[in-house]
Amino acid sequence: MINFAANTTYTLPILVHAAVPLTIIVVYALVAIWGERKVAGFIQDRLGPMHVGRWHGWAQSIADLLKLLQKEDIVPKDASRFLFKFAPFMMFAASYAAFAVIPFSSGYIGSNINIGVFYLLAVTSLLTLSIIMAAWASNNKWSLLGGMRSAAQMVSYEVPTIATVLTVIVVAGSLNLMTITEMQAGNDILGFLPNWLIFQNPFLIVAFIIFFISILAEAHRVPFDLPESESELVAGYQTEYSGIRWAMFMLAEYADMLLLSLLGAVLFFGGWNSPFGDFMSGPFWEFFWFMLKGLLLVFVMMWIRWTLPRYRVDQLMHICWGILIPLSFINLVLVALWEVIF
Amino acid sequence: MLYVFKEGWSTFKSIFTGMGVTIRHFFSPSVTEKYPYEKIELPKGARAKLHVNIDDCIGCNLCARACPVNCIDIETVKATDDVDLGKTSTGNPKRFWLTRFDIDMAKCMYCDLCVHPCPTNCIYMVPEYEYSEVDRSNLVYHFSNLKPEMVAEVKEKAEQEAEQKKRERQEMMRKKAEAAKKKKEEQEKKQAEAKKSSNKNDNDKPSTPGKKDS
Amino acid sequence: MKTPEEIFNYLTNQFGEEDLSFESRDIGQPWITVLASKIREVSKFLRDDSELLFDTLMCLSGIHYPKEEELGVAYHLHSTKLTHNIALKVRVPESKPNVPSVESIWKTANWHEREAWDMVGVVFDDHPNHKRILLPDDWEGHPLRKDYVQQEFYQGMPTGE
Amino acid sequence: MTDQISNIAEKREMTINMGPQHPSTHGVLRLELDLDGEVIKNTRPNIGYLHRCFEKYAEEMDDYSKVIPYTDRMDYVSAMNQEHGYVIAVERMLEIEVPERVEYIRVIMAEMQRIASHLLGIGAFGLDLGAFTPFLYCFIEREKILDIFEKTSGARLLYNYYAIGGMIKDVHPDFKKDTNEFVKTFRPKIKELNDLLSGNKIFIKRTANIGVLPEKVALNYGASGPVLRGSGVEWDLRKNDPYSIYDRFDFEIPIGKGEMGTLGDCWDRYIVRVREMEQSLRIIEQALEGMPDEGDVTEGIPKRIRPKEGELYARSETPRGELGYYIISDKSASPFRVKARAPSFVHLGLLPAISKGALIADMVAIVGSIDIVLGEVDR
Repeated sequence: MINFAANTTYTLPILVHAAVPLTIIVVYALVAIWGERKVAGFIQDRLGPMHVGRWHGWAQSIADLLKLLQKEDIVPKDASRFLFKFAPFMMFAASYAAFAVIPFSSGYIGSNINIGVFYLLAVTSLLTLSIIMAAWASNNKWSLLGGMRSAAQMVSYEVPTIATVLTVIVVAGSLNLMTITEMQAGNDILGFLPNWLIFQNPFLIVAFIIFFISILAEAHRVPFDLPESESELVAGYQTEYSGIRWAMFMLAEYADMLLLSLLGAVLFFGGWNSPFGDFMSGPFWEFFWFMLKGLLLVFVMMWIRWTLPRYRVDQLMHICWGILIPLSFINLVLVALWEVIF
Repeated sequence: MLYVFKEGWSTFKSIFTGMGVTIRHFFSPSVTEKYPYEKIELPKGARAKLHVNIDDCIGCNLCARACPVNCIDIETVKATDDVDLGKTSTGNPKRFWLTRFDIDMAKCMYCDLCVHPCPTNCIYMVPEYEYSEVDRSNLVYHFSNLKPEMVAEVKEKAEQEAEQKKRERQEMMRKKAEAAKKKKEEQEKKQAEAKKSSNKNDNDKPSTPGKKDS
Repeated sequence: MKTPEEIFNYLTNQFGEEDLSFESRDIGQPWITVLASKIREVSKFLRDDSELLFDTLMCLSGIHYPKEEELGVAYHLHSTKLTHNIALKVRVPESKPNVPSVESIWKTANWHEREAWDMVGVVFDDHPNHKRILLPDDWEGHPLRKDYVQQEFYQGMPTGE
Repeated sequence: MTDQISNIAEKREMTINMGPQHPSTHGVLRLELDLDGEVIKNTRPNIGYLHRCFEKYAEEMDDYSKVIPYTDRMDYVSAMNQEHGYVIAVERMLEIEVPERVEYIRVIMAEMQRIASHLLGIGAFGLDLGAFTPFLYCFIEREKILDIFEKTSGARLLYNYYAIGGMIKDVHPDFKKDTNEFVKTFRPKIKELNDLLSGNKIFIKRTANIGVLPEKVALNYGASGPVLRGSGVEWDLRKNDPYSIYDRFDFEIPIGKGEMGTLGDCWDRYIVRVREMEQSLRIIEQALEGMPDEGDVTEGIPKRIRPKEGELYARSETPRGELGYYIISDKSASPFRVKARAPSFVHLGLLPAISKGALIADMVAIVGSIDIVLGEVDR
């Protein structure tokens, strides 16, 4: 047991390590919320926020955040007070903690543990718990329905996510995200393609598609945004939340989206490796490439969100249990066979 | 199994078609009008606010009667004989002082029904839409251009004149009645005299009541 | 396709002369006045007879006749197969405004009858859910009666301006 | 809270209030749902939150023409059609003919309004199912129609443009040009809408086989308009009981065929609306061609409206179905009784019949597919 207060030699590096992902998350969330509104605006032939901060309304999410901070913190009379207040923070903590094992560049990773992927998947499962907690504590029927949907959805979709991650691990042979990234360096495939896992094995393309669909569901994005589907369940588990607690949910959700996208980038698109070999490499550029890949996936998620309607809860379950899970396991076998043969 | 693949393929196809549509829109220009900075001009007949050209109003009350929600409140006073209010631009003579012409835009339902009956086309909608108010009573627009003292004066004058006219009329009536009475008396007198004289001449002449006057 | 007169004649063959009467005014459409107690039978016949086939009830309206102190219900029927229309009317005294419900014949009548009860105060016998529809359940009076006076307060709230 | 839990556990059923403040009840509709899990056991619609005493007002007005602005406010999404129904009813009572040009303007306006209303209905339906973007694309097109309306009548939503015996004023000089241009630009947009929404597999999965309304039930419940046509009944008052000059135009009645699932499901009702927009475009094109250029539209408006004693029920086809006005006149200047038979009112009545056994998400789809406007339901 380390006494943090007394031992500054430990505390300082821990605080720094904690601060880096937090800064990234907060800055990203502010940008992404603004960005999502912009993307939605452009797709819908609108402009999106234009007013706050002059240039294309860049300060809109900061203004929103300030507004949310000032809002009254309403706790329903019959709510379970402690759980109600605690749930949003737990949700944020879950997605924040998972960032510890994300290798942002060759020079920076929060904690280079050798079971990185395992840890990440385990920690993100807490999201489900916090959503159920929020839903139950709100004492609202719509919230409850949203919470139940969310629990069913996330538990189900964890299976194909893990199965596809397993596929990658079969190829990479490691649970350490840093190692997985490092082995994707170089441009050897067909002479110019980078050594990213998605290009190494044709079945990994299928794996990526399954993975992408699953993370859409895990991050509650359209067409799988049932827990908070505003036209059915008002706002799902967030119905009774307001002010900063609601902002916490929002932050956690966007963080989760980024986390899963970054995981996808690590597993399939070579993490922080530059697509041009040694050109534009180095710790800073690595960070740039990594974030770019993650944000591109986030953009695709947004693009899908503003195009599609949403599935119904039973169809969602059918897609998961009836199609994705069998397919991902078949795919796992095929990938393994490919690895053995070639 | 084949069915699943077929379904999956058509699902993906339709999703990509949809995403193609949205990405095309992503790069097409927006249709937004940045309202407080850019304003589009409303067409001429746009119904946004009622306006009364009070100089042309003859106080006929037709608009108030046409209004389904009674948002027009008009009070008129008949002009005294010594003032000439002139004519409207359409040539109708004005006979009334408009002591009150209020339109409650909070009540107005923009139906345009008051515009059409107006004989001088003095009430109409104008394309002016930025007139929200914090206090609802500010939405009552007073179109009458008479000053309060003027209103009082006009009213007093009108009352006086009305009274005078009434008095005159009464006087006239009285005079008329008197004259009629006088005439009657005279006639009766005459008749009596005539009777007297005719009694001597002819007893059978029927007596006619004094209705024959010049 | 039948004209209202033909429909009336056809109906009189089935039902007694005393139950039905054909009426029309200066303008507009004629209608058949039906004895209140017979309306359900007549309706059922109108719907099921192969030469009439009135499969839809377009409209059901409650009417208040203040002079006669009567309430009326007007039924407008039409047939999508034979494309003819007919209007039926029932008159009942204000003191005993009971009319048999035709909900079992045309389901449209369910809400329309509730509305007629709500607005005019016609009581429909055997209606499965005889409640007010547009106004709150504890509202007083029936607004579309000509002698209606609005209650001043509803649950402590003033109802006037 | 423990009480509630044990209650739910005992009954296995939960009663939930959908509305009056709910994002997808299209206004202030309250649905009491008895749920078993997410499966709906029973639906009880509660209406009346938007009751504005239309019928009482109509009887209190001292003039038949003063009722017209109130008819606008019944179905505020298709105000032109509401006015059309009312004016033809009163014109029939007065037994007056309206000039040719007026009839053409009326038809064009009504059909444009039908497109605008269907656009809103379709867009909102997509929105209910989670597709936000088609809603705004529909709005862009709808705005163009409203611009044309605004140029002519001066208002964007509640026009009060029809008058008894004519129109309140003549159309804008640009009217023909604008409308032609709109018709031309709108056709490709329907295809785009089909790409984005109608053909989308997720959308089809959400709507096909949901809320099936068989033909017999539809007729028995008095359904009309796209809801009835979605069930495969070829019934359109513009064709079957022509009013105005609809008998002069060549157009088809699109009906549901059960292409994606069962006949009479939500998708059928939806696609009928999409195809109806195309037919409306055809009518508009023909009407623009046949419209006389000259003619005073206001000359036919009678100074004094005082029908003889009598009553009639006049119906017209609005975007939502059969709109009927039952008017009784007692020789006075104000109507003795005006009853509006609103299609949405009837359609909402059949909601319990088609929503049994559906999920909450399906309920949203069903409410969206019958396309109700609460202003018309509550009047």
